[in-house]
Formats: sequence, structure tokens, C-alpha cells
Amino acid sequence: MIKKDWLKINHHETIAANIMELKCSGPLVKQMTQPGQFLHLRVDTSDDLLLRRPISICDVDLEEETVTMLYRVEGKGTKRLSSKQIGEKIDVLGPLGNGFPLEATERGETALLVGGGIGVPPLYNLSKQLKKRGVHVIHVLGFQSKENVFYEKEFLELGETYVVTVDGTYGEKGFVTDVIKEKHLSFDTMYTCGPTPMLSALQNAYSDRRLFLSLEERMGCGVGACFACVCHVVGDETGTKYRKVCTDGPVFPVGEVVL
Amino acid sequence: MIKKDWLKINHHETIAANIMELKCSGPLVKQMTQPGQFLHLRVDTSDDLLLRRPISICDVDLEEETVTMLYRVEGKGTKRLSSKQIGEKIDVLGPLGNGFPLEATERGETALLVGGGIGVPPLYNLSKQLKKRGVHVIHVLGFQSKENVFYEKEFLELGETYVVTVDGTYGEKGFVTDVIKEKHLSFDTMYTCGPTPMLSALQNAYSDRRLFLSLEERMGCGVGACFACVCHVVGDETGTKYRKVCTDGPVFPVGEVVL
Amino acid sequence: MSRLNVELPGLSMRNPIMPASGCFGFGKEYANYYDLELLGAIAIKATTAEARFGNPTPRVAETTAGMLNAIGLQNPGLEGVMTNELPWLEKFDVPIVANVAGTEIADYVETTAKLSKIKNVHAIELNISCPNVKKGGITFGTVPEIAAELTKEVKNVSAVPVYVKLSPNVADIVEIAKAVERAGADGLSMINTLLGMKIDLRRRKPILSNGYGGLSGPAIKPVAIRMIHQVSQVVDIPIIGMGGIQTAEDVVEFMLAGASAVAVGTANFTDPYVCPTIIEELPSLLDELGVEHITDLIGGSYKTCNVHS
Amino acid sequence: MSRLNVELPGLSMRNPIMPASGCFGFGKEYANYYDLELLGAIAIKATTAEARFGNPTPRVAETTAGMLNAIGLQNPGLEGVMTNELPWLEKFDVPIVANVAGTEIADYVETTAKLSKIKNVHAIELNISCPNVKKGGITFGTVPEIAAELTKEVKNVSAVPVYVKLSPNVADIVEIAKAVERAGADGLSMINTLLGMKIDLRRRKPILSNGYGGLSGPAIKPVAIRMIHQVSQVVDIPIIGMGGIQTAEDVVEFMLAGASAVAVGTANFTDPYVCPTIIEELPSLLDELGVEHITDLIGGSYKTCNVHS
Ligand SMILES: Cc1cc2nc3c(=O)[nH]c(=O)nc-3n(C[C@H](O)[C@H](O)[C@H](O)COP(=O)(O)OP(=O)(O)OC[C@H]3O[C@@H](n4cnc5c(N)ncnc54)[C@H](O)[C@@H]3O)c2cc1C
Ligand SMILES: Cc1cc2nc3c(=O)[nH]c(=O)nc-3n(C[C@H](O)[C@H](O)[C@H](O)COP(=O)(O)OP(=O)(O)OC[C@H]3O[C@@H](n4cnc5c(N)ncnc54)[C@H](O)[C@@H]3O)c2cc1C
Ligand SMILES: Cc1cc2nc3c(=O)[nH]c(=O)nc-3n(C[C@H](O)[C@H](O)[C@H](O)COP(=O)(O)O)c2cc1C
Ligand SMILES: Cc1cc2nc3c(=O)[nH]c(=O)nc-3n(C[C@H](O)[C@H](O)[C@H](O)COP(=O)(O)O)c2cc1C
Ligand code: FES
Ligand code: FES
Repeated sequence: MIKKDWLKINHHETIAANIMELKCSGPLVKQMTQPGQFLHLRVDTSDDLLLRRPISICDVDLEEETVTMLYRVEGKGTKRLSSKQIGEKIDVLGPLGNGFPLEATERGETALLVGGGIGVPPLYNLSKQLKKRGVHVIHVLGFQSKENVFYEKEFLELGETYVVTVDGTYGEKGFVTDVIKEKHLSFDTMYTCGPTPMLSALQNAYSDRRLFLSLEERMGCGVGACFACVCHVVGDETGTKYRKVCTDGPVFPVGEVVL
Repeated sequence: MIKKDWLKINHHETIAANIMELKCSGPLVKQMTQPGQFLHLRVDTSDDLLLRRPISICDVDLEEETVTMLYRVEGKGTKRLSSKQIGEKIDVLGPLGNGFPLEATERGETALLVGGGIGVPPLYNLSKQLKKRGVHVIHVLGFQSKENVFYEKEFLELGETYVVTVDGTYGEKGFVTDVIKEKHLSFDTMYTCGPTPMLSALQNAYSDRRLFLSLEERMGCGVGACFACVCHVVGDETGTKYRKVCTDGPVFPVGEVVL
Repeated sequence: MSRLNVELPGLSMRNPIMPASGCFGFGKEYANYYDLELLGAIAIKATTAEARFGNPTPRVAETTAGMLNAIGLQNPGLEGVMTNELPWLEKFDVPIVANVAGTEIADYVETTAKLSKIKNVHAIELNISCPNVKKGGITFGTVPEIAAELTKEVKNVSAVPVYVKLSPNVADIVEIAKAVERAGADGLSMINTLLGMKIDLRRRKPILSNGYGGLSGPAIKPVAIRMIHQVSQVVDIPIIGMGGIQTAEDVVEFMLAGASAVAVGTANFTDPYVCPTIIEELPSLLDELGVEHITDLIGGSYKTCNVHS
Repeated sequence: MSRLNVELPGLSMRNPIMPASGCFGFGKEYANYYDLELLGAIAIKATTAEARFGNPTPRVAETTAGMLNAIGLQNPGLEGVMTNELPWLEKFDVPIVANVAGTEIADYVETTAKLSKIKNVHAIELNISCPNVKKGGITFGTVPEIAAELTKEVKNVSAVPVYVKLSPNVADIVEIAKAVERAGADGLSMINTLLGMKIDLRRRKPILSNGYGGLSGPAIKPVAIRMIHQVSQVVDIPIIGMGGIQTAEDVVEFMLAGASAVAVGTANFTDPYVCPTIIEELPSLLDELGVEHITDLIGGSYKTCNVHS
């Protein structure tokens, strides 16, 4: 089974402030079946940037063998990635990690998908797949400000969608947790991805619920070999137990790892 | 006066085995008036290749503001350069150094231009300019093998041209010095550029003639500041005198520097 | 007819390529990518007497043509390695180099005594870049006498050859190398990482939670080549070379500098297939260079007798 | 209102940027590119008592994100520098740092005594990365006692403040730094190049005719940052930081690590305009980081009092 290949860029454009949408295709896409998994991208072949960049799978079209990624232009690597043109190829390793468990939610149940900023992308394919399984999906998407909002329309097409901005310039004002409370959103399962403070707030509020959190950590290998991305295990007295975000995660059930 | 600019690539193609012809344009070209000067190219902006590559000016069109360079794909830098596409821009510093003295040859006199391999390119614009001044030009161009021969037609248009290959697969067989002797080529001035063994052979044979040699040396700065490219001065007993290839050269009159 | 095999103390390698310690875990992960028997050997992650979690994250940072790591020797401890990791590796016919770390001599001795008796451990690699708690935190690898003492004690108990892995953070690598050779080392591994740091401009804090970390990758290759060139000419024991290797050309450069085999670290992260790719590319590179057997390259930058020209 | 000026012993700099010694000749060449008065200071090429031709060529080699040089201290000698180079620089209102090298203490003393009395020389930078012929070739900069002795002798004769330029090729940079501080150094320059090597695979010979050379460029930046971070916290004299600086961000990183000013070396070769470009970009970067005056950055990675957050 191939695990690394050169995918061809079909589409590459800015969809919000500093947020790019990247679509590329190749046979490797056939394996990208689990929402919440990530790809490890080599942004180019020059030797000044050695490490790959982990980017979540936002959506896949298995027929067309096309994968969509959304990324924020942050540092050196994503800046360089953003200059890639349609037709160029990009070295993709993956899919990697364990994604969101679809089977945790039964047909007819309600899943609340809560995303923060650049944690929103992996929820999109998750929502699509849950919906296809007959799950009722609700989305709460948090952003800094109006200019950072993306994919609202796409999520709306799948189900109820609340957009929240920290500064109130678009949608509700505040944090995702505020909206969940104010709107009295009820759910059977919550799936979330976003900045650690957001994950912590959700974990504290819903630790007794079916909650799955997708974590972020700086990575070396992305495949479990280098021990760069470990986190502690909840309740481990020895302090030596760990989970690797790259292979055991990035998605963990609430209560398994220390955020 | 600008000394460094981004030139736009207009043309980029292979013209012989591993030899590329690169044409690019921009206002900087206006300054490239002296044949034998060189440009210092930054092949790309990634940080793994820090040093610029010295490449001779092969030809210029001052009206069109276009410069032609011919280069051999050798190592990392020229390999990366060879992947640049038409329309891309390239960071060019120059023109640098002291080129061939046109005024050393009077109208009506004969100049013999002797090039070896990738030393051939700077002779092309030199020949054009000499011819324009009413100088009779003869070219002797040496290459390894048939597949390496380039620009024969271009030189033929300017004057008598002898091509020599080491293995005899094209033109005369042997070295440039053989041809000069066998054909009894007579000249008032000789201008030459090529590998050091060729320059040494010419220097030994014609040290009493008007002879100008273009040297090659590994460079740091290309502007005279780092002392990477120095050579000893002929007859200097102290051993501390020097010339810098990048600024005093690359062209030196015979007898000035130690090859 | 093999042109790539290399015979070193304890290690009968089908080619000179092994993944470097700490960059390949205990092999399980990369076994999903290719057959581990393609490799010349495998250097497994440092083992300490007790299990360790290591440093808080972030543990890695990228630098220009390099990376910093401060994993902090996370490992399951001697017991864990012996019961869970090494038995799993038994199914592969490839020699294992067990990297051993510690904070005092007794740790190294205990770990080596036990690990070296495991069937598939063919050599011990002593990681002497660790600070010695008993000597006030001085790194074992920076003081010749301490490095030698450690080597001697470990050699006393080891059932297999011992390679001492030198730290490049010293003024005189030759002195250390000679000291550990005299103390009985069967080989050297060089180099370990250079101590470095990167600061986050906005947070005004080091990116690594540990502050400093080890610099690896192509950035350090010239330092590795220089040290191997210096050391290989004055010791009689073989050197496993490492530091920034990414390609078959890099392997040749290390061997010309004086290495008898090499280890590939950081490059595994850039390309998980880098080791088998290098191994595949070596024969045609040897052809191009007119070299019959890869061992003809060893020390070729100073041994004139080997040059075909 | 200037936000960039820095006051150091002997050096009243309009901004913290100076070209590094050896990478800027004696200023003449880059004066064709821009007005040298834009610079905070200029560190001129190492001067030795006698004129030197230096090493045979090739003298430079490129490595990944770095370069090796073995110029061999080519310079016109004390007399030449005093009669031809320094007078030419007088027309620029910019402080000159005269880099001094030698092979024994007497050389350094002689050169410093004379150079430091020249009007536009505002500081001496002692290049202690040279081998000491009298001590069997041991590099001055690797033994604290020798470095201290040299510093003391030079301080005795210098008419201007003395910055000691430390070699990074040591196990314990802090020890050397403290020793030269105690011996009277007014400041430190760090770091000089790391010793490295590159081998030509086809010729089987080092690319540099000298064999080894000094590694500079972004490859070594993490080592420089780490050493400055270590040293600046334990000495009371200012540090001129260098090693791979290419951008305004790099300058900020060096100052957060503890440098009070910086020098830019190799980057001049990549871009002759790099120094003025950095100087131009600094104010907007300070704005972005919420820093009023550039000196507020100094040591910001460990001095919490300076952080605006
Ligand atoms: C499992 C996972 C999924 C992710 N999915 C997405 C996504 O879909 N879209 C998106 O925009 N971002 C995503 N991120 C974050 C993304 O990886 C970083 O923004 C990116 O690596 C930054 O690289 P850079 O070159 O811009 O920054 P640099 O600062 O140049 O990066 C330097 C190094 O730090 C690492 N790094 C820096 N920031 C982060 C971070 N936040 N998380 C992990 N490593 C980091 C880089 O990977 C690189 O190794 C994800 C991260 C993880 C761990
Ligand atoms: C004044 C001058 C004019 C030149 N004109 C031409 C020309 O018109 N066409 C052409 O093809 N070549 C020319 N060269 C040679 C050309 O500069 C080298 O072939 C080129 O730099 C090799 O770079 P690389 O990246 O392919 O090799 P690498 O091996 O990756 O280069 C590594 C480093 O070594 C330097 N280097 C390697 N070989 C040479 C060399 N032969 N001369 C100088 N530096 C070298 C590179 O510049 C670089 O700094 C000229 C050289 C000089 C000095
Ligand atoms: C993430 C990481 C972890 C490492 N862990 C160890 C280790 O446990 N023991 C050891 O001796 N060296 C360790 N090293 C050093 C490598 O084995 C190797 O010596 C060094 O990285 C240089 O090689 P490279 O440039 O190919 O990575 C580690 C290096 C990295 C990058
Ligand atoms: C070509 C070259 C010549 C150098 N010459 C000297 C010198 O004469 N004296 C000195 O103290 N340092 C010298 N150095 C070291 C630099 O001043 C600087 O310390 C080092 O290169 C690190 O900075 P960088 O990475 O910005 O180049 C030289 C460096 C280079 C690249
Ligand atoms: S990134 Fe290497 S173990 Fe997770
Ligand atoms: S290349 Fe720097 S002086 Fe010539």
C-alpha cells in the first residue's frame, strides 16, 4: 500500500484572510477515508525546510481522487506552500493518525461539531460522513473576526450552523462555549477541533459526555517514531505513560489524555 | 545606479548536452556593455543555497534589454536554475568584473577568439562587438565531444570558425592549440576563456603576444570584499601581492597573474 | 555479489546504512513503510535503566536546514525494551545496535550488562552526550577522562562490542576519541547533535520547552565530516558516521571522510523511505565513481592508495 | 527620535547592525552599493602584524544553508591597513571595529597598540580563533587561561575598548566568556565560525585547498543563539551577536537571546544590500512586536521585566 505520493494541485485560492483552500489529486486519495486524519506535507524539495507540515483532511472526493485541505498561512512553510501553482505537484505522506470515530454516533442521534479557527476544516468531511449515516449534525464554528470566517455556506448545506466571532463582527459574539449554552444546543456526541484553550473549556464543561477532541502538537516524524508529539495520560501516577498525537491521535476521547 | 535586479525569463532551453540557453530581460541589462563581464545569479530564494553563481554574459540586446547566458548544468545551483520557467524572475547582481578590452585591437586587425567548453559563451558578444569595430574575427571553439558543441552557427555568422572536439566526433580532433598551429592561424590579439589547462597552454605558447585570458575561481561575494577569488601576481617575490578574479578580472592580460 | 556489505565489530551489515538512534523508535513504525531487512542495521532509541517520559512539549523546532530536538530520552526503560521492543524485532534478520544512556556510570553499566545479553543486540552504542549528575552535570562526552572511565566500565560488562557515540560540543574531538579508544571502545559513532536554540519572537520564549535542544540535519554535516576526517586518521577503530545524511552522495562523502558505515537520522522525518532509497541508489553511484566495493571508499579523502583516477 | 540606536563601549551606533569582519573587506566595495553611514558600525577584515596572502584557492565552499571559508586571514598587514584602508574610511561618520588576529600574543599586542590609536578605530575585536604557534597550535580561544592572558595583554595596550570574539568550537563557552571578562574585556563578539569540511566526491579531496574551513550562515544560527543565551546571562559586558543573520527577524532573535548589537556576515554575499534592508525593516517589525526601542529586546528571552504582553 502506498503511503506517500506526489499529488497534483488542481485548485489553490484564498478563501478568507490568510486562509487558503488547496485541492489536489492522485491515487493516494483513495485511502483517505477517515475524517480527522491528517496529511503530512513536504512544502518543497529545497533543504532549508526539513520538516513536513501536518494539515488535516478537510474533504475528499474518492471518485475523483481529490482531497481538499484548508490551511492558514502562518510561518515559512505555509507561506511557501501558498506560492504553489495549479499543475505543480506536492509530496504528501498519509493519511496519518486516528480520526473521528463515526460509529460513536448512531443513526438518528445528534452530533454537535465544534470548530475553532483552523480547527474547523477536519469537521467538514466528518459532518458529511455523519450525515450520510443518518446522523443529525449541528455546527458551531468559532473565528477571531469576520475576515477569518470560511466555509459557512458549505456547513450550512449539511445542517444547522452557528458562526461565532470573538469580536462579534460576524455571527454571534463570544466563544463557541457561550453559543452552545445560550442556544441550548443538545447533542448525543460532540466532536471538536481547535486551539487548546477551546478544547480545555469544552472538556471541562462536557467531561461526562461523549466527546472527542482533536489535538495539535509540533511533530517530527508524524508516524510515531520520534516521540516529539506525546502527551500525558489522565490518571497516570507514574508519569511515564503517554499517547502520541500523530499515531494514537490526533483525535482522543475526552478523559484519555492531559490537554 | 542599480546593480541588482529581478530579471524576467523570456526563453530557457537546452541547446546541447547539459547546456542551457537562458534569456532574460529588465532595465539592469542597459548596464551590460562590456563583453567578458559576468552576472552573479541567485538561483532561488530558499536558504539552502546561499552563494550566488557567476555566469558570463554571452550576449546582450540593449534595445530590448535582454541578456543571454549559456550555462552548463553542473551541481545543485545550476540544476535548480535549469528548472526555472519562462515568466519567472531571477535575482541578478551585476554586471561585475572587468571584461575583455575591445580597444586592444585596432580596426583592420585580426582577433583570434579561443574558447573551451563553457568558456565559449563570453566570446560571443565580444566577437560581435569586435566585428562592429571593424576587427577581423576568427574563432576556435573546443569541446569534449559532438554532443557538447553549441553556438557554431552563431559564431560562423560573425566570421571564420573552427570547432575542435577532444574525441574527434565533430570538427577537428584534438585541442584548440593543435588547430591554431595546424591551420597556421595568424592574429594580432588573442582573447580566450576556458579551463585552466587550456589557458596555461595558450599562455605558454603565446606569452609574447597580445593575449587576454578570462579566469575562473570559486567566489564568495563576487564584488571584491571577501578575498575568496584571489590569484598571485607574476614576479611578486613577497608572495603577498594579489589580484581578485571578481573585480580585477575575470579577464587579465597575459603575464599579469599566476594561473 | 554484494558491493555494499560492511563488516564491523559485532555488526555484519548487508550495506552501510542504519537509521540513527532516536529517529526510528524501535523499528515498528517504519516497518509499515518497508521491509526492515533492507537495512544494514538498526540503531534503536536510547534506553535508560528506568522508564522516562522525557521533556514537556514542544520537543522539536525547525531551523534552517536543521531541526532542534529535546525529546529528553523518553523510553520505556530497560525492562520495557527487553520485554516489548527487542522481541518484536527478532523476526527481522538485521543486527540491532542498542543505544544506552544514563545519568551516572552505574546506570550505563546496568543497562549495558542486561541489554548486551539479548540475542538480537549485536552492539551497544554508548550515548555519552548526557549530563553526569554525579559530576555536577558535566556532560560525560566533553571530558576525556570521564568518557574513558565510562567506556571502561561499560566494556567490562558488555557481552557485545561497544561503540561510543561522541558529542560534537567539544574543542578537541580527537582527544576524546583517543581516550575512549584507549579505554577499550570497539568503534565510534559520530556525531551526536550540536547544542542549539531557537526563540519565538512573539512569545519571547524558546520554542522548545526545554530551552536548548540538539541540532541535527544537513546544517551540521560539514562539522560531522570534519570531525570524522580528523578522528579516523588517528584511531584504529571504525567509525559509524552521521549528521545530516540525506542522499547516497552524502554517504559517499562520509565514507571518504573516514566513516566505515553511516546512520541516517533527521532525513527519515523528511522522507520515511530515505534509507531504502539511499541503499537502492548506492550501486549506480559507485559505478559512476568507478568504485567496486563500497568499503574502498573508506578514508578515501586521505588514503591515496584507493583512488582510481 | 531614534528607536534603533545602541550605545556600547566605544561604539555609539545609530542602529545595532554592522557587517561582520571578513565579510565586508575594508568597506570600499560595498560603498559602491550604498551609503556606509547607514550602518551602525563596520567591522573591518582581520589585520595581522605582517601582510598575508592567506591560503591557496579554492577558499570557499557552499554547504547546505551555510558556507565554508578558509581565506587564511589575507590582509595588507598593519602598515597597509593604517596607510591605505583606515584613512579612506575616515570620510564616513561610522565607528570602525578593527578585527585583530595573530599567531602569538606579541602579534596581537603590536597590532592592537598601533591600530587602537587610529582616529576612526572605535573598538578592537580580538579574533581568538587563531592557532597559537607558541603553544603548539592550540587555538587561543579554546583554553580559558590562554584566552584570558591574551585579553589582558591586549587590554594593557589598547587605546579603545576591546571586544573578544569567541570561537564556538568549545565544550563550555561560558567558561571562556567569564575568563575573558575577568581579564578585562569590554565586550564579546560571538560567534566565529564552526570548523567544518566538505569533500569533492569525484576528486576525493576536500573542496577547500586548506582542507578545513569555517562554517557560517543560517546553518549555525541555532548554535549562536544558544551560546549568546548562555553567556549573556552570566557576564556583565555586552555581546555583539552573529552567525547566520539574514533578516530583521533574525536580529530580534539575537537580541532576545541577549545580544546588544549584531553583525551580518555571509548574508552580504547572498545580497549586497542586506544590511540596509534589515535596518529599513526593523522599525515596522518593532511596531509589530510592540517594542518601543530596540534595546528593550536585549535579553528578552529571559528578562521577564521587558515583556509587553
Ligand atoms: C494534526 C494536525 C492537523 C493540523 N491541521 C491543520 C489544518 O488543517 N490547517 C492548518 O492551517 N493548520 C493545521 N495544523 C497546524 C499546522 O500544522 C501549522 O500551522 C503549520 O505546521 C505551521 O507551519 P508553518 O511552516 O507555517 O510555520 P513555521 O513556524 O515555519 O513552522 C515551523 C515548525 O513548527 C511546526 N508548527 C508550527 N505551528 C504549528 C502548529 N500549530 N501545530 C503543529 N506544528 C506546528 C511546523 O509544522 C514546523 O515543523 C494542524 C496541526 C496538526 C498537528
Ligand atoms: C567569472 C566566471 C564566469 C563564468 N561563466 C560561466 C558561464 O557563462 N557558463 C557556465 O556554465 N559557467 C560559468 N562559470 C562557472 C559557473 O560559475 C559554475 O559552473 C557554477 O557556479 C557551478 O554551480 P553549481 O551550482 O552547478 O555547482 P555546485 O557544485 O553546487 O556549486 C557549489 C559552489 O561552488 C561554486 N563553483 C562550482 N564550480 C565552479 C566553477 N567552475 N567556477 C566558479 N565557481 C564554481 C559555485 O558557484 C557555488 O558557489 C563561470 C565562472 C566564473 C568564475
Ligand atoms: C528526534 C531525535 C532524537 C534523537 N534521539 C537520540 C537518542 O536517543 N540517542 C542518541 O544517541 N542520539 C539521538 N539523536 C541523535 C541522532 O541519532 C543523530 O546522531 C543526529 O541526529 C545526527 O544525525 P542526523 O543529522 O542524520 O539526524 C536523536 C536525534 C533526533 C533528531
Ligand atoms: C569569508 C569570511 C571571512 C571571515 N573573516 C573573518 C575575519 O577575518 N575575522 C573574524 O573575526 N571573523 C571572520 N569571519 C567570521 C565572521 O565575521 C562571522 O563571525 C561568521 O561568519 C558568522 O557570521 P555569519 O554567519 O553571518 O557569516 C569570516 C567569515 C567569512 C564567511
Ligand atoms: S511526530 Fe514523531 S512520534 Fe509523533
Ligand atoms: S569573490 Fe569575494 S573577493 Fe572575489
